[in-house]
Amino acid sequence: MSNNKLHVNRIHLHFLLKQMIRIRRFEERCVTLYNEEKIRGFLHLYNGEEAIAVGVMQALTAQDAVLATYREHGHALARGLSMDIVMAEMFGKASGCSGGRGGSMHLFDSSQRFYGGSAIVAGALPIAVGIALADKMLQNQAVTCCFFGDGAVAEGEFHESLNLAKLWQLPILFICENNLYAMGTALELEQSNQKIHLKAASYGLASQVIDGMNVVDVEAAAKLACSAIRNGAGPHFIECQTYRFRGHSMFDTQLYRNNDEVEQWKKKGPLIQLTQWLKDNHQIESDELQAIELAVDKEIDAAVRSADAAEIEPVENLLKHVYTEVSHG
Amino acid sequence: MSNNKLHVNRIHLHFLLKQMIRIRRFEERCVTLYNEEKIRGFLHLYNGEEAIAVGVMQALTAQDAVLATYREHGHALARGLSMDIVMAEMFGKASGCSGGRGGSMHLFDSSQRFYGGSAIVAGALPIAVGIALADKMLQNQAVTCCFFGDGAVAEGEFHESLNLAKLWQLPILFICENNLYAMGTALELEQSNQKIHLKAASYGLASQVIDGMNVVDVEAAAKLACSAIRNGAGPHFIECQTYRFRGHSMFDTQLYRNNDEVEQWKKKGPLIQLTQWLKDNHQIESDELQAIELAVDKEIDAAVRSADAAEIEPVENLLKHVYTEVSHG
Amino acid sequence: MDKITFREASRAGIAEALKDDSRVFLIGEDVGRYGGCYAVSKGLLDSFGAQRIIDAPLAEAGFVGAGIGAAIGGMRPIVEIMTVNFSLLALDQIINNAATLRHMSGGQISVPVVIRMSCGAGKQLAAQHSHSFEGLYAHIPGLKVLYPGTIGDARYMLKMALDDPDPVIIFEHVMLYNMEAELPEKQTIAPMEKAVIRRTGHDLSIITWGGCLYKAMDAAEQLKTLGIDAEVVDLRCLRPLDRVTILDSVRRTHKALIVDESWKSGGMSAEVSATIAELGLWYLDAPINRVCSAEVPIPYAYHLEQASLPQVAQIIAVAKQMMEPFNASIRDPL
Amino acid sequence: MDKITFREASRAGIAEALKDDSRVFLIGEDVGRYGGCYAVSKGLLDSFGAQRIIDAPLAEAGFVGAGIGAAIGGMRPIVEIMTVNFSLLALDQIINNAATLRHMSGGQISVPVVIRMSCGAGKQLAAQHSHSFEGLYAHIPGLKVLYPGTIGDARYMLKMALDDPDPVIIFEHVMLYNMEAELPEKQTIAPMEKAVIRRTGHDLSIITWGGCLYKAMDAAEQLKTLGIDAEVVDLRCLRPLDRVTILDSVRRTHKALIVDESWKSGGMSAEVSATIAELGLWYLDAPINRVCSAEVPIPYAYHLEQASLPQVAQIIAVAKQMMEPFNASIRDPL
Ligand SMILES: Cc1ncc(C[n+]2csc(CCOP(=O)(O)OP(=O)(O)O)c2C)c(N)n1
Ligand SMILES: Cc1ncc(C[n+]2csc(CCOP(=O)(O)OP(=O)(O)O)c2C)c(N)n1
Ligand SMILES: [Mg+2]
Ligand SMILES: [Mg+2]
Repeated sequence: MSNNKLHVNRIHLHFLLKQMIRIRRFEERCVTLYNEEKIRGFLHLYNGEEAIAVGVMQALTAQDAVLATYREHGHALARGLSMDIVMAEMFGKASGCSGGRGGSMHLFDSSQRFYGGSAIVAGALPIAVGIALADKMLQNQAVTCCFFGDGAVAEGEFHESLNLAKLWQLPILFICENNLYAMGTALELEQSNQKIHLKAASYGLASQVIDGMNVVDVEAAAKLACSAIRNGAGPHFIECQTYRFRGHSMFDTQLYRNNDEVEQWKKKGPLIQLTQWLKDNHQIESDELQAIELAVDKEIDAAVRSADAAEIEPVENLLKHVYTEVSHG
Repeated sequence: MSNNKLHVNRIHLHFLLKQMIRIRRFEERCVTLYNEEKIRGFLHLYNGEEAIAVGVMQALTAQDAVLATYREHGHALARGLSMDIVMAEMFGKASGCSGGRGGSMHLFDSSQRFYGGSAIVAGALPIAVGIALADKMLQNQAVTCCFFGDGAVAEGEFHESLNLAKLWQLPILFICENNLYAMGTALELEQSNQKIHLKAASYGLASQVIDGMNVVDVEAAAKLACSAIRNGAGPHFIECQTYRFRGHSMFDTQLYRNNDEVEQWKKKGPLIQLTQWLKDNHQIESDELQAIELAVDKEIDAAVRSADAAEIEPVENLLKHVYTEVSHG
Repeated sequence: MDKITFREASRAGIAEALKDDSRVFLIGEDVGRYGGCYAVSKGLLDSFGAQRIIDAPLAEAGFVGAGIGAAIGGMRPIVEIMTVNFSLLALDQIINNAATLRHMSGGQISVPVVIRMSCGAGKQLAAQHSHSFEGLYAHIPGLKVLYPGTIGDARYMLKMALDDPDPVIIFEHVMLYNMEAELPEKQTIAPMEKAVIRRTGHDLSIITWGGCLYKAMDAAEQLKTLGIDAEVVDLRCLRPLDRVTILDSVRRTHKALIVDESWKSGGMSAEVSATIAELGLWYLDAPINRVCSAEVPIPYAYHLEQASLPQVAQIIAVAKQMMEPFNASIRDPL
Repeated sequence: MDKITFREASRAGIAEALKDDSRVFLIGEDVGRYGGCYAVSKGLLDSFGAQRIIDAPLAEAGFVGAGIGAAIGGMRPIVEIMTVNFSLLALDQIINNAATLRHMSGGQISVPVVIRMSCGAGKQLAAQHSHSFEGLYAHIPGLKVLYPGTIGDARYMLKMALDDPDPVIIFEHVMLYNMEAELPEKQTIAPMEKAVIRRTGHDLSIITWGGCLYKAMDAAEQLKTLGIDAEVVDLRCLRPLDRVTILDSVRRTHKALIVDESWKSGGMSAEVSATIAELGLWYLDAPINRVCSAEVPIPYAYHLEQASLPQVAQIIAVAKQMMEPFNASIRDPL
């Protein structure tokens, strides 16, 4: 499967597969729940891109910080947020990971240093720079990992953040999920230079492009980058080439791409790729795969049930959390 | 003097020298006038950088558009705005090129397609992109030339503009006046990668770095770039290496650099360089030089006199030019 | 006559402008191939081609500034910022350039750009996607600010904006796009800078605009059944503000209730109130009231989101209160 | 006791914070080697070193966002935006991130960042360098907005802001930096969210803050000689707004005159007026008046700039008018 093999073993590969299946099936259930109007707002799904969040998270420790976009269910789950609190959040319930105030685009869990969930394209990058700056100043041995899309690269905030990160030699891992489209706008209409990793290199960052459909490659690249960062090598940039299998959000008629293209990419999908390799190499039995799928479905069912049953935040608390409740002065 | 010689002749070189002397002496007079409180607000002088505006303007036609920064007296004069209207503007008079409303940082002359005079660092770049876009759409054979400093390169608006310019293959000439400082912040504290022209190249722009102290080099590079642009080659980028001989503005104690550095650069100054070459090659007589200086001083004196005598805008007109005076609807 | 939606009305206005004037083009994120984030521009790429319907990269300062520059250069750009939330990234260009260039240049430079943006809450999009910033824009000299709240205005205000030589901002509330009504005749549409009384009444003036207009109309309808005859003033244009129409209405009704989807503190509602307190104080028989959004970043959960926004029931409740003789009395400061 | 300038007071506040708390650092354009655009931070680099006095590149969204992130990460950054004019480039970070993260995360994330910026007009810096946007910031739930107008507040409010767990914006008017006065004792300084009556009076309340405070005090002094006893209320904190103190003053004086350097339409003055019209209408013996900047991008020429800004003479003239019995009558709408 990969030249860049780590000490991957059967158990770890099964774990990676399970993580990706968790995300894929979670997203599929979200579609149903959206159609049932249990989930509302904008809903952006991660189908096809699972290998990135799952692979990268393997390189991170509990001390590290993670920031993502509005397409962040996968990152939240891979980071370790329970399905229960993520699902409850999307149901708008008080037990949701953001108290029902954030929804699909704003999942948070500060206990896991999971800092969202940002719906302004490129808007989390400067924040990531700041978190890394704080960790550096406080001499925390932490990496800040920031995920964003190819579209974000055109934003001024991207430019400013990369410059600052390198200038200050901060411990950041930038992960660009290049899925070739920003909503309906293809990469070649977004970027005068479509080689995103080269653009990052122009700031002096260590930068590379990898197959974002191959979870082992992603894990390997992220681990190398993180260990360099931990050794003081400054920010790293990884462009992960990937594709989203579904529309941008639930409101996308996908006029801008043809089905052939989608089908071609689906064949290279991260779940298919890993499953096939495991099967070809006799590293997984059908019943093992079924067991994984069953466990995942149970987990999702339980999350849906608990979200359904959860309480909503009392309306009296509408103004809560705008400011910290303290007295001072 | 330069390997990049054009068909330069004596008359043209005298003309270039005179233009640079006009700017230098104009700026020196501004210092006096500022101290006399005839000129107010922020005053940013162009001493040391004259070769850039003068050299580049030689490549432009009346159809071309020009945008500059708050350090734009030189550009205005080199573009052809009369000293009278520029000086009157800085005196805050109604006859000023912006009706007294703009001041030193906001010189305009739409009859010369001189679109200011912008006091937000990098703020004129998107506008330049738009003017070039309009010219392209209207099939005007015009180049838009946009001047800005090394500090502007760190701004998001720089990044967005370069990408758009190349993506849309627009007729723009970007001139970066790299004088090594953004106010008191040295280039190495501004840019993780200090090779600005390489950064521009990362967007796919044709890009080069030149000696901004050598007016003939500047003219040559600008002419080549403009002819390429006029032939449809898309945006070009020229980084001109230069130095400002005075403080950032009139409020600068210059704690951030030492005098040695300033003196070193002064020796490479554009006026000294060209004058010396002309003398060494017997291309200028002392009386010719004197005649130029005399003419320039006369021009400046006249401008000061006329600005002094000019009327101020009646206060009743305070609200004029906020909106166009038309009736519609 | 057939009904059309607000979305279709907006689209027809854009199409007409593109047809009538070769200097007009539409630029914005996903206006072309995707068909527009809220489908307003759907189909226009097919009709007008990629030269005139331009998909911009994610670079709000860049392409909005480019629109401003193109206007200076002689074109008549319609710039679409996907939503007002992202317009913060372009605010420097809009305020420091579009709004000032004419003045700073002593009248030499015209910036005939039109910038459209969707805005408002109600779709559970949470704090970063639900802003109402029209008050912020209406604060800026050099800009004009329109906010159509009817099908007729959605259809015809764009043309007026394009005919204006100065920069015009147009807001379109996301909850209005599916609203349907018959399209009125063009001649019946008031000039863009005039407020319009959408419903006459003599008991109180409900002053509103854009996304809250239909709520005010609903409330007025229900108030009628309670014997309260509310007048509804639709501002339509927030800068310049048609103070005459506001004052004229309050002079007749003696009571002013302002309905505004932005946060109460320092929103557009404050300026309407201040106008009356300054120029029409003696008309008043009751304190001016404002029904606005709660002072909270808009939450995702449906019940919280709805609780944070102005609602018909609230308008009715406050209006009723205002009609009670002594209720004009002092309440506790918030 | 010796006098110190507003600039020195600000600097002393910053120095104290740096000394007392190792989590505090100052970041902004030219705060270090250059000594600060308005020399506020001059000398601090020498005392505290480049790790704590950080010269940022020209990247307002970037370094302001970085300050927000560093606050989330456990530091106590003081971010200096050179002037409010450039803060438009960072507004997305301030509004969409700093102001919302606590709420969007259901209370999990604190953003204890302090953002200082100079602001205001009077130095002939023209349209792009003379803004007063405090009203805009005061509109945003999740932010607190301070605007010191005295030496004491310049000296001590920063500490209160840093002690606050939420994002605080501090404005410093460029014309105040050279103002001199004796430094009051720390204990005499009111809590940051309280308005302070700087001068008591019973004829009318002049409500103002920041850059206009000394103008209001001047005017009150002169009005005294005309037999008019004006009270001057210094708001100090524009969000949350101390409505109680405003209303309390107007209840006693029955007249409210608001002085604000931002443009009149939709500025902070509007909210103050609306507060009174809503909650204190029956206190009023005259229409609420506002003396604000003219609705024009601030011009360069001295006489035009001065004509565009609120002036002492204007405050006096309007105050006098307000004291005349029937002048409370209706004037022409603007
Ligand atoms: C500043 C900003 N502009 C526009 C949008 C609307 N928008 C949301 S996602 C998106 C596309 C982003 O594409 P990309 O960065 O490639 O991420 P992807 O959705 O492909 O994962 C756009 C235009 C936004 N949320 N923020
Ligand atoms: C957006 C913005 N930020 C900050 C400033 C304040 N400022 C004015 S000029 C300047 C330095 C710009 O340096 P550079 O681009 O290198 O141009 P130079 O002055 O050297 O010609 C700064 C920080 C500004 N005008 N605009
Ligand atoms: Mg993408
Ligand atoms: Mg420079």
